[in-house]
Amino acid sequence: MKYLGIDSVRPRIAVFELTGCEGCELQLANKEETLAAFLDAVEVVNFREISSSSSDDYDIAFVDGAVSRADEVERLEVIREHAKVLVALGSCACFGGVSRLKNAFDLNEANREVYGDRPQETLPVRAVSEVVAVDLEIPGCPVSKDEVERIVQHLIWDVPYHFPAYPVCLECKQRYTVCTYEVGLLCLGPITRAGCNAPCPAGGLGCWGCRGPAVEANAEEFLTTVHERGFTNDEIAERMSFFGGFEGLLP
Amino acid sequence: MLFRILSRDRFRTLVETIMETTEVVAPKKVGVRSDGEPIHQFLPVADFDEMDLAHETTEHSAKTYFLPYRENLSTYAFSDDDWQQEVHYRIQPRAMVGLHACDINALLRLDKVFVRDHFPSPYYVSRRRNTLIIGIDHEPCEGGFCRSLGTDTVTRGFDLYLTDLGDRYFVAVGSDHGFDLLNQVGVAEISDRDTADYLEERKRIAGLFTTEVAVQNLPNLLDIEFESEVWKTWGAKCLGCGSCAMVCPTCYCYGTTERVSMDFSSGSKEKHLYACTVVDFAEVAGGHNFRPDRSTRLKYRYYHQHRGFVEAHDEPKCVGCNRCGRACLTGINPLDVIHDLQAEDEA
Amino acid sequence: MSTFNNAYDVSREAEMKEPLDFNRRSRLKHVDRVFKAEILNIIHLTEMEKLYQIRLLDPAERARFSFLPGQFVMLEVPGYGEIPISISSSPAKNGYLELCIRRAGVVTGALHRAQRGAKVGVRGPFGSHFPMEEMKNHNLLLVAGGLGLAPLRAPIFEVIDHRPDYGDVNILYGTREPAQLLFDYQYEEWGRIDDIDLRIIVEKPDPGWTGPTGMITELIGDLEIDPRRTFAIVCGPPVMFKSVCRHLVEIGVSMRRIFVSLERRMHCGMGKCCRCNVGSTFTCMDGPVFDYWAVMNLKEAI
Amino acid sequence: MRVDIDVRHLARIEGHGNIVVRIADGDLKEARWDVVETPRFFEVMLKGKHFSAAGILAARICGICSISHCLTAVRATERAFGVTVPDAAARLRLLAKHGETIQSHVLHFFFLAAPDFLGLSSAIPLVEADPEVLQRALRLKGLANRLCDAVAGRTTHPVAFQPGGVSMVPEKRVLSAIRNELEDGLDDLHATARLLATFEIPDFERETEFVALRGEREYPFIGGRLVSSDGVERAENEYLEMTNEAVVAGNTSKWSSLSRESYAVGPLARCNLNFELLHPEARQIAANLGLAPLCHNPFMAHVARLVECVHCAHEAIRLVDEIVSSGDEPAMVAVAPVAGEGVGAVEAPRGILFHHYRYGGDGRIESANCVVPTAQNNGNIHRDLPDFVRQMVESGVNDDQRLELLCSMLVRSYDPCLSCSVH
Ligand SMILES: Cc1cc2nc3c(=O)[nH]c(=O)nc-3n(C[C@H](O)[C@H](O)[C@H](O)COP(=O)(O)OP(=O)(O)OC[C@H]3O[C@@H](n4cnc5c(N)ncnc54)[C@H](O)[C@@H]3O)c2cc1C
Ligand code: SF4
Ligand code: SF4
Ligand code: SF4
Repeated sequence: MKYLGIDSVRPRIAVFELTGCEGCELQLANKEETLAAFLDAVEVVNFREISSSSSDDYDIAFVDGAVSRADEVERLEVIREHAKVLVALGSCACFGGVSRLKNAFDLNEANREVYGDRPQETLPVRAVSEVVAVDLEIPGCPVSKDEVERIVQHLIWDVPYHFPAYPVCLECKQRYTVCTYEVGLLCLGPITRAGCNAPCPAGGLGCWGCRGPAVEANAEEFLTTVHERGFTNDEIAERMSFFGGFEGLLP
Repeated sequence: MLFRILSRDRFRTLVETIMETTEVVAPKKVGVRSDGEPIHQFLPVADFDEMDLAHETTEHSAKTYFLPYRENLSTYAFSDDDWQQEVHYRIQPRAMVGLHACDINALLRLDKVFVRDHFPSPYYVSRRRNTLIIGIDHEPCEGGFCRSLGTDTVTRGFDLYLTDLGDRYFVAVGSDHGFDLLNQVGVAEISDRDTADYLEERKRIAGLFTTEVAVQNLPNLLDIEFESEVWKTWGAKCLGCGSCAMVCPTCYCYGTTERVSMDFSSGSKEKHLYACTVVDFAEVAGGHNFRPDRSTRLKYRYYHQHRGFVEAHDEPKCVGCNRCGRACLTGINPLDVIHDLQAEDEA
Repeated sequence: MSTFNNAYDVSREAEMKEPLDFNRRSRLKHVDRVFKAEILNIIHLTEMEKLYQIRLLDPAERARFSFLPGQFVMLEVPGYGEIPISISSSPAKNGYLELCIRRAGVVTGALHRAQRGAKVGVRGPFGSHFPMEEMKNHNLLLVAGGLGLAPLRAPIFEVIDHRPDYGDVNILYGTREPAQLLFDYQYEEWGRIDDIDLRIIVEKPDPGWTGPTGMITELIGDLEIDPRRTFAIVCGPPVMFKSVCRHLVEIGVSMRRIFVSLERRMHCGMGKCCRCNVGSTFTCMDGPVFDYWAVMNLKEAI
Repeated sequence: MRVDIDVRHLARIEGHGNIVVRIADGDLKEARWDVVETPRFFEVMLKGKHFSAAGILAARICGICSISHCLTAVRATERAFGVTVPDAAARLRLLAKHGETIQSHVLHFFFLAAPDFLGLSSAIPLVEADPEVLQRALRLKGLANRLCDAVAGRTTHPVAFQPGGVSMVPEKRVLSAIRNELEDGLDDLHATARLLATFEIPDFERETEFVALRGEREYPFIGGRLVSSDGVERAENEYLEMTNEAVVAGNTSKWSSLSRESYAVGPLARCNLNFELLHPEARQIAANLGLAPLCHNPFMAHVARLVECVHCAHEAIRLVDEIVSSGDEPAMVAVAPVAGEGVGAVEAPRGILFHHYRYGGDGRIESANCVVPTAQNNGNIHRDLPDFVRQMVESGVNDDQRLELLCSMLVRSYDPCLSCSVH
């Protein structure tokens, strides 16, 4: 394709998974209407989950999942060496995700509970950026394919993409969802970064903060207002810790 | 203005006839608050009984049917290192039933910006002209201060406007289109008794509007209290979530973004409504932000409502529906903010 | 029975069928339709700035297109975005525009990669302009800092095209470093024109620099300005134009005769998106050119 | 003859597992299937969680069958509290379940399994080689995803299912639109059956015990009795007596066993144990493709998946019709936590899935256990391998590459989901 007098290149992309549920990788195969075009715009050279051929020569590496074992640290370092652009895909890769909940427990005891006297190797969960340098982070549990597409487009053609700076509420309101606070339920929407189109408030769950904090989230006032509504610090902290994105902002 | 009497049955016939060919949007009950109060929204209805015209207010205004939250402004087809632009306007007719006076007054204010001001917007004009509006008289909503803004009554901007007289509606006819529709279902001329009942009902309703806030001095006051602590106090509470602007019937500011298709064969320029309280509203390339703190951003929301708009269009942009006040989780609402400013001024 | 006998099609309105013209602010028109234009030449000015010479493709549109110095256009790079850019060329050249663009982000980045021949879109012209008529028979003081020289070129060309109508012209231009000086190939010409005096200053000289060094205010001090006979235009970053304007007011130039060009975020150019709104003022409609008195009243302006 | 197969991180399956096969001097020395996926300790993370979080957290065990995990967690919770969900909710849950089953099976068939039969390394070359097949895959997957989106709130990690029922009821007109798509989807499924008929399914049988839910009147998906093809029958609560999990060396996944060393769950097990409950059209397809109970060829799971897709599409149509013609009944009941235990059993796409929670009176989980389909299958895959290698070698396969491919295909026929199995 040629535009503005410039020929565009087809970047070689690779996808790797660490500790996670692979839901984010599944999203890469979603949005069926544009999947063929997506696969045409990039050259997938390494994506074990869907392809048995592989190569170490790639431009963009997507890494999903958190880091929770020594071999993952090694793999990640190799990936970092090969990749021109390393993208952390999903809340696990960006913040540690739900796996981070494990860090609250004694790992030896956890091991004993699950594996009895045959413990498995495991480390406290870390985000990808806590191990190697990351160029771009796409949060979400799971990520939205639309956002992935836009970021890939951004990487190929330099077309604009900005993560929304505003909180989930704005998108939630645009969906006409009845605010969960009206029915007395907790929601992290006011402090969470939008971009997901607010499915969880619409589903009656309220937002659980999977995308991490919005730009300059007003956590202080948020806490005041949810306290006034009868929610306790424990409840709020529990919710804010769920996906690992709010470290440092917890009550 | 012409007035007619429409029986309840005929009104049902009227709406049902419209529904046969045209999308009808009306207040619909969508949930129940923890305190047991129903929640209403303007939504498409497929059936007369899905409408709830006894609604106190709707959580969102009817704005999105005229200024959609997201709207495609133009599309581009790319090929051979070149592009062609295409622009389309919505021409799908729609009827909106159950708008209150404030909602219609809000449209009249938007008309000033998008129809009568410089650079009228064909997108807005086509939606407005393709929308039939049937309004209805009502009792005041909680916290609404429309009376102070003169928006508790309305005399234009609709096709039909109903006042419920129990067994029948007293109808103000605002357009030839409305007149034609009435004649198709059959209406009666008004009798003296109808007029008397109507005036009585109007008097009763008018007496119910008691929430007051003085707005006449605001343009000046906002300048005088520009550096006021009031802004810091209220600004600290702002979550920057944009909920106020999303539900407001007259907030219209927006941003544009462009998208391309995954094969770069087409692109579009999309408009999306924005909010002046959002952190990057006034940020420019290089990262400079003209309004870096919450209090300035909040202040400018009021500044636009009650000063800027007044200078440009001789009346405040706000219609006093208090939807923003109800939507704000931290309790920022125009009544209290304005009272505080005025108190500051007197102190 | 049909509720709507005819759906209303706004594009059938007579006004909408007239040739597109943004100079008539109060007519219904295809406000989002762009004039298609071609990049004729790209002139490298500095590492960050390039000058784009563009031409509207349609001859009729080209003939109709006119603007006044100080106005800007919304420049569209389809797929990338639309940005406000001051017109930096002579108003005498219908439909040929020069735009001086600094690489600052996505759209400007795309433009910097674009090749000669690429097609872009133009809407406009928009905004207020410098009062060239009023300025006639007066001395002009044109002060530019950095990229501020771009919007100043239109009035400079206007003066050159109508040289006898104006009095003495002083152009003061300052940048941080010599490498950032824009349009150096034109200084020679401007400086040689009768009664146009061009002075340039940089903050941080490099070894080859022979001119004066320091802030632009230092150049003003050396000038003889007759406050009653002078109009001033000051373009540049806020810190710079504030101090220059203050100085001019001190020496007695009327605030209504000092003009600045403001920048704000803009998404429409037509007073709709509110991104450039400052209280009651739309930078895109009431500005970008303001006199200093108006700026003082904007409160937030600077 | 000497064969050394060492597949590290087998491709086109979910998660990380290794195949090792060694034949020296014509003797099979070793044939192993090892799961090396990183453990996440979900059972530990679930501890202390409020019942409202159970389904949300459990969904994250698996991105592909998150709806099943969520529904199982919610069911276990409801059974602990003695809550019965309204019919309206049960219908919607089942509808979402069908969406997930179709989505997962279609994904597996076209993207993970078919490339082996078409001689490709992945489905990507289909973009050019056979766009019609790819488009069909995308239509079917898209349709299933839209169904999940509408009913579960999104395709992955549902938002609509909470203890007590369903918190978001889809609009009827959205469901009606999807119903039309489902009708068209059936045509695509028939075309897929014709494609599958051209695939060369390896001829391999090993006598296996199959475990699944047993439906009474309907093909089972959510809850019911647990049965095995060796005649064991248990109640949902007695799942531990069916699964008998054990930790094995070199594996982060546990293995299960019942009457024999290992057993199998999944579409083939379900079909084998509930064949007569399938929709007639699904049974017809099974017959056309040579699937009849009891089938002991693990590769026939490909057929079973397609058969289930046809069944689910028909069932989804029937459910949509029921929902559209029903009134606006409540889809949620209030839930009051009580101290107690509950087990939920659900047929996830890859087989029977159990969650078991013990709750304290405060509505927080005291202990949790999850037994996941692939964990039950892993032992069986491992035991299939040596027999399979032997049979293949006997039938004349003698080069490493071919044998490696066949072994990989054997593992893939189970559609293992390893991150799920390790959780
Ligand atoms: C009246 C006016 C005249 C201007 N004239 C010139 C000129 O002659 N030469 C020049 O180089 N620059 C000029 N600018 C600044 C120029 O518009 C910005 O540098 C440009 O918008 C940056 O766009 P971007 O996409 O590259 O940057 P990004 O940071 O990627 O911007 C993204 C979007 O933000 C908005 N935006 C960001 N910065 C600005 C800004 N400063 N002003 C308005 N909108 C912004 C735009 O909508 C843009 O599309 C002018 C600005 C204004 C208001
Ligand atoms: S439900 Fe949550 S995201 Fe939506 S408006 Fe309310 S607080 Fe914001
Ligand atoms: S609403 Fe909240 S929890 Fe749900 S997807 Fe968005 S950010 Fe994540
Ligand atoms: S500012 Fe608030 S009260 Fe005024 S019109 Fe908007 S939503 Fe209503």
